[in-house]
Amino acid sequence: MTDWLTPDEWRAVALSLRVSAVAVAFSLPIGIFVAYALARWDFWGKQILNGLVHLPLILPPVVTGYLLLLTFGRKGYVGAFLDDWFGLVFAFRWTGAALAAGIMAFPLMVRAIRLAIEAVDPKLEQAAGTLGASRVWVFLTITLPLILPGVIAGTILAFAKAMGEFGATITFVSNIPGQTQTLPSAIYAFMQVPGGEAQAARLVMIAIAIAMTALLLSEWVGRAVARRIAGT
Amino acid sequence: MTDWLTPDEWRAVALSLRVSAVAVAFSLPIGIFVAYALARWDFWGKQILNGLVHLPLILPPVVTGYLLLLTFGRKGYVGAFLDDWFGLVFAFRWTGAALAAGIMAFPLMVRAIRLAIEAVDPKLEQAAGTLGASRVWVFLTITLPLILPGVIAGTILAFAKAMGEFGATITFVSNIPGQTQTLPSAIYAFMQVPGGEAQAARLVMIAIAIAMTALLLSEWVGRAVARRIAGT
Amino acid sequence: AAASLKTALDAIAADFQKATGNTVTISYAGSNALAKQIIEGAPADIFVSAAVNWMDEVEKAGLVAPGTREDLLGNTLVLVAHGKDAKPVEIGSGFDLKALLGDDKLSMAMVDSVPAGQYGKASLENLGLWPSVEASVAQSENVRAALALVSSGEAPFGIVYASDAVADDNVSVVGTFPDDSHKPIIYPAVLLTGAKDAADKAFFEALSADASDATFKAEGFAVLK
Amino acid sequence: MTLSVAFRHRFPGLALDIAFEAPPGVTALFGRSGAGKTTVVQAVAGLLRPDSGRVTADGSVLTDTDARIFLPPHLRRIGYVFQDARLFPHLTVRQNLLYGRWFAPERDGASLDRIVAMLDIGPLLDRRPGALSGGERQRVALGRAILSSPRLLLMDEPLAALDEARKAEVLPYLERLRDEVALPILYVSHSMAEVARLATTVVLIEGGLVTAAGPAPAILSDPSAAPLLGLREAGAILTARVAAQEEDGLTRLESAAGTLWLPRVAARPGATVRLRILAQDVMLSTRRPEAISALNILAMTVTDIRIGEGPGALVQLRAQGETILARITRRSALALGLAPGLPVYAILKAVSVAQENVGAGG
Amino acid sequence: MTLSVAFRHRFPGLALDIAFEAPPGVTALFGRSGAGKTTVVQAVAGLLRPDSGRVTADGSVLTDTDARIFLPPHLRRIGYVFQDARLFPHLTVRQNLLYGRWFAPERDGASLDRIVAMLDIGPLLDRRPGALSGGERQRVALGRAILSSPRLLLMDEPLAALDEARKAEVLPYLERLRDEVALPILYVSHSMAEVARLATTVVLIEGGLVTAAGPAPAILSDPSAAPLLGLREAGAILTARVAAQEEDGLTRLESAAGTLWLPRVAARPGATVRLRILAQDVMLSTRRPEAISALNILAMTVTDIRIGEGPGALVQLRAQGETILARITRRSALALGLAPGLPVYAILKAVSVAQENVGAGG
Ligand SMILES: Nc1ncnc2c1ncn2[C@@H]1O[C@H](COP(=O)(O)OP(=O)(O)OP(=O)(O)O)[C@@H](O)[C@H]1O
Ligand SMILES: Nc1ncnc2c1ncn2[C@@H]1O[C@H](COP(=O)(O)OP(=O)(O)OP(=O)(O)O)[C@@H](O)[C@H]1O
Ligand SMILES: [Mg+2]
Ligand SMILES: [Mg+2]
Repeated sequence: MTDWLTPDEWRAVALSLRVSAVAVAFSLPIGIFVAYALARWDFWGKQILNGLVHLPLILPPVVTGYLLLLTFGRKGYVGAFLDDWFGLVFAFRWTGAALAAGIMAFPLMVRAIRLAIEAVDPKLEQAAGTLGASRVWVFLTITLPLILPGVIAGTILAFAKAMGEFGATITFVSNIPGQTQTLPSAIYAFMQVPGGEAQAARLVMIAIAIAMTALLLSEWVGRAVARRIAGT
Repeated sequence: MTDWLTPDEWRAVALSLRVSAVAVAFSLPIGIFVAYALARWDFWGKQILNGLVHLPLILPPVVTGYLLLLTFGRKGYVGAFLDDWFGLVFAFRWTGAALAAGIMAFPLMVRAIRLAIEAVDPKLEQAAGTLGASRVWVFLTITLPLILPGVIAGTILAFAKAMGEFGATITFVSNIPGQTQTLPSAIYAFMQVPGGEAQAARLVMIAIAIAMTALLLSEWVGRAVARRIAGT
Repeated sequence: AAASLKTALDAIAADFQKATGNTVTISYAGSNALAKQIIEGAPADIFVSAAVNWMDEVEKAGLVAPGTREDLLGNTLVLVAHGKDAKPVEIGSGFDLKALLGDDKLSMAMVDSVPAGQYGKASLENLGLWPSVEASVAQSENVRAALALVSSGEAPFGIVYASDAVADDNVSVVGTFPDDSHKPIIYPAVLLTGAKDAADKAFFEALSADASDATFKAEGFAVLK
Repeated sequence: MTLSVAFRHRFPGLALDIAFEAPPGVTALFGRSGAGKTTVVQAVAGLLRPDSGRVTADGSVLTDTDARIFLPPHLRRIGYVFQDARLFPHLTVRQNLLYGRWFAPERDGASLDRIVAMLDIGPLLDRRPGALSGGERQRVALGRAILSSPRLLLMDEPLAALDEARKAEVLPYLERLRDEVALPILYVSHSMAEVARLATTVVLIEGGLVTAAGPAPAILSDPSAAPLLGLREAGAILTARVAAQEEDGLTRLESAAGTLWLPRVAARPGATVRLRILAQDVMLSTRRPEAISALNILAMTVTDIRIGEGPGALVQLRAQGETILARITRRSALALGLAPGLPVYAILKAVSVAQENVGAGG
Repeated sequence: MTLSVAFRHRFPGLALDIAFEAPPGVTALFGRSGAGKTTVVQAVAGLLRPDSGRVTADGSVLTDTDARIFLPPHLRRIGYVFQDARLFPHLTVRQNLLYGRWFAPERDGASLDRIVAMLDIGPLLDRRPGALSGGERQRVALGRAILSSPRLLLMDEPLAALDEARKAEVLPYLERLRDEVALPILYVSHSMAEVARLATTVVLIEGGLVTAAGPAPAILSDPSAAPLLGLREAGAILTARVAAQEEDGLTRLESAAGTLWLPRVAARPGATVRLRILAQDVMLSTRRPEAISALNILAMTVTDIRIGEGPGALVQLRAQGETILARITRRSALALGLAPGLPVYAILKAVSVAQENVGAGG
């Protein structure tokens, strides 16, 4: 098994997994919050926020990567600030790859969760309110469990997207084997040389296998959750 | 207004709009069907279909583009077949760009619609059945109107994605001005030459403006629909 | 044609159009994508590649009109630094690139797949610098992205084509890699077998015309003939 | 149309084994909460696929698990008024009402205007279900099912959310459906008054099993069924002919047991009506009472006395083949020396027979 | 606790202008479908923000549109049994029941076991709401609200989906909540029997307006309110003391109007109970009747006769300050020569006073 992948390739696989997992884990709470805000609140700038969330979908990934570079790079405003105050560096680190993947996957995650929130019957939330639950508790005990299928869908979409993300990642943190070389970067590299297709195909298979496993898992969990809610 | 874009650029804008619109229009019925099948039916190979739908998300776009080239290119099996029997050519045509955009946007569309279908109360569909509506009629008169917010969300996600799609498109149908040069391809071309950033930025602005307009429109329609369903 | 030729080719095509009335349609993309498309039956008449190996692929597929392959352009590899007026350095075997970099990255195009990266790696190997900097190399999707890293200050130094470095105000060329440290950088051009039109031939010839030479040179390319 | 239902189904916590025949008319399913009434109705509608069993309507098979036949709901032409209205939220009340019309083979069913007037939902027609009160929703659901021109109507507690006045308006309409349109109805209700008034057949369900089934008069006047039905609701059904509408607002009725005066019964002279006489509304006397406000005094004979556990006694009386029940205290039964064969006078107040307990004869 | 409600709200189709005070005890909201009962309850719960108005409980302001005060629902500590149960689908029945517990300040409210036993939902505890019948769902909703230890309970037709037997079990419990826990209750119901049994105060709502409000005995025995309440439901409330439980299952009660025997009343000798005597269950005689099964014969005096449009007459009787109503036919009233001041005998069957019409005194 270890034979047919070079150590660098194994490292790319491991890194892709780590980057995607971290990207999803960090963006999930933010995604739920933003989705809730977009679904339920009315506030100034709501459509601006909505547009911002969708931006990574609209822009060519390279542009997103370039903008990330300008903002979160060490010379960028936000990047410099984070570095100075928290010692948090994104440039040329796997953290940067996770940031890029997270941002690219964000619109997909938010939309799925938002749809789920919009489908929750506010009457149930009202009922919880009359039983003494504050807004936060209502969210945690009623809304969140009821939107779990949507959260799972959003998570798997985001994970798949993160696993496949390439354009923004390579533009932002480039491609340093073992540090920022994700599976898609490795695949891309092979596609660039004549006759590299076969090599690329091996890596593509691995990417597919990982993503399919995650997908099946999510379907399975999603079904279990849905069955619980349906009550039988 | 016409001054600050070259005719080729205007053509890219128009083409992008056309490609995205056609991609969304054609994939919408298929997307609804696939989403319904995944949400409601149990059949052999369901998880394979599910995986296939997600594939474009997982793979680097370049790989998807290359696979499209191999399959739908004039020498590809499907491409040759379609050309011989229906005179339908995708390779290096705007139709191919639409195909690529549609396929790349497909997972987003399907997931949004599927979430909406899963949220429809089957009890309402049962009620329609007892009133004499066959499955198809139930779908058209009950399910479809109730999932409209999800369909709108899926459509806008797909449209945004189609507007931003680049990697698969340029790999599949290349970047021929007036024929396959979409806005993202044009942006890419500018990004590739020294000093092209300002030019690219102009085009990025246009892409953002178009997508934001579509987004606002969709929010507005979605709200109107949701208000109708809430019944007040 | 390779995307890096856009500015120059657009100008030449515009002149050609003005002169002959024939419209030229140019598709700019990565050489690899273009080559694959041509092999898969793209309706192209002329192919200008940024990489020799992809042109070889097309030729192997028998799609090049016999006798039309010529090395159209050349380029030089330069070391760029962030900032308008960075100190020039002497690039040779004694050049301590690693010390110059410190903990920072050297920005290059992908060293195993993208031509600019391949040439750069070869140069560094020939100069004996590769082992010391290998771990510090940040590889980008293409030369432009590599340049962007230097331009934004993310990486202090980068290795790019001279043609890319000309227009960027945020970088300065601090050294040129000796031509003999890597295989010659060549942009081959061919007339493809699909080209039947006389206009195709005319434009192919226009590419190597004197008028075009100036345009290419202005963009930092070397004209080979 | 005769509906024949026989099936078994197993839920965690309840095993159903149901078998009954529903002849034309109204068949009432009566039973406690959780007994399995809704489950039966769902099996008939085709919304539940029973573990095993057969459901046929006039011989045509709707469900037959042995033969692997399961007619889908939309081909059964069975109207269903759900316990939870299940209105379509995206359609207006009018669209909800007319929904079934699109699919009904003929268009000569009840007219929209008539149903709307009867259910008093005219002002709601352009609203959506989200803006309706609980009772309004249930009324629209009722109208929607009726307007789909079904050949069988299933009603799961359709009147539970309605006030008495509304009930009083809707019940005669259901009677007309039963009698004029000859629409068979399967009716689930907790209200014995509704059941007694409408039902031609009664099916008692307890814990998933049918404990009694048969013609309504027989089941309802069977003293042994009384505990099941609830003592308060014990009573008998008397058939009478309308003799005359008298000018002080009373109606004179002739029954085999004697003459009765009741507050205005909405039927033409000559028509036959069913009167439900609650056992607890009947007083007994061994002497003909005088100077009393009760108008209806029937001479009858005691045929049966059941003394229960409590302080009460259920006395069955007969006269000319008609049966009524009287519920009195054990103390009174002893004091009056009641025994089978004893002639007694049954005293019944005219106003005791509530309007809802007078139904069109069927 | 005294609840004071006064607000205006405008729906397309209905303008509400509501004002009433609910003193401690049970306040019944009675009115036709669509009258605005649920809207009132929602305004009290804080689920509806009225266009203008004030809602206060014991002086503490819950809503005051002028002062821009609107206490959110979860701080009101008001239990709400919804017309549509609204159980949480993802929680088991047990988790639903205990949901309010997490947020209740003290834990000494009704115990889970007691509520579960009373509502007979023990076997359902581990199921989810999706697998419950309509009545089961409503029972769980009732339990959930009670277990949240509210300081005020809102009930929107909580018993409509329950059968008589269940109702008979739940009603005494609600009485105990009212009397022992002193939990004030706002109660919406279509059933006059429930209202008369439980309510200390009655508020009649018609078309968004309060048409009558006051102590239950006064409202329910006011002949002019009878048409509003439904003629069948007209009646009066008699207060009596339990004198003895006799060995044949009857209970002897002493009221100011005389001695009454009723089937076993569940109260200790000496306790005070409220009896609801339906006007239609009372017979009148000018002579003391003999050899009759009715045990309760009260000597009273006619104080008022109302002759309605129909064939009936409503006769108000008094004895020692207690009032009862009798509904007889106009024909009988004339035949007996009834007029104010005439002494008559009111005849009442022991079994006519249904169990549900006997409530703990309050
Ligand atoms: N999907 C299900 N899974 C498990 N048990 C169920 C399911 N549906 C119903 N039951 C149980 O089956 C029994 C019968 O349910 P059903 O709905 O037929 O009762 P019902 O007679 O209509 O009662 P009600 O008068 O309260 O509506 C109930 O105890 C209920 O809990
Ligand atoms: N959101 C709303 N928008 C418009 N009208 C409404 C809305 N909610 C209720 N109504 C109307 O207000 C009136 C009162 O409704 P409410 O629910 O208070 O009635 P109710 O007395 O509880 O009736 P029921 O006994 O049928 O439940 C009804 O006519 C109803 O149609
Ligand atoms: Mg039921
Ligand atoms: Mg209501």
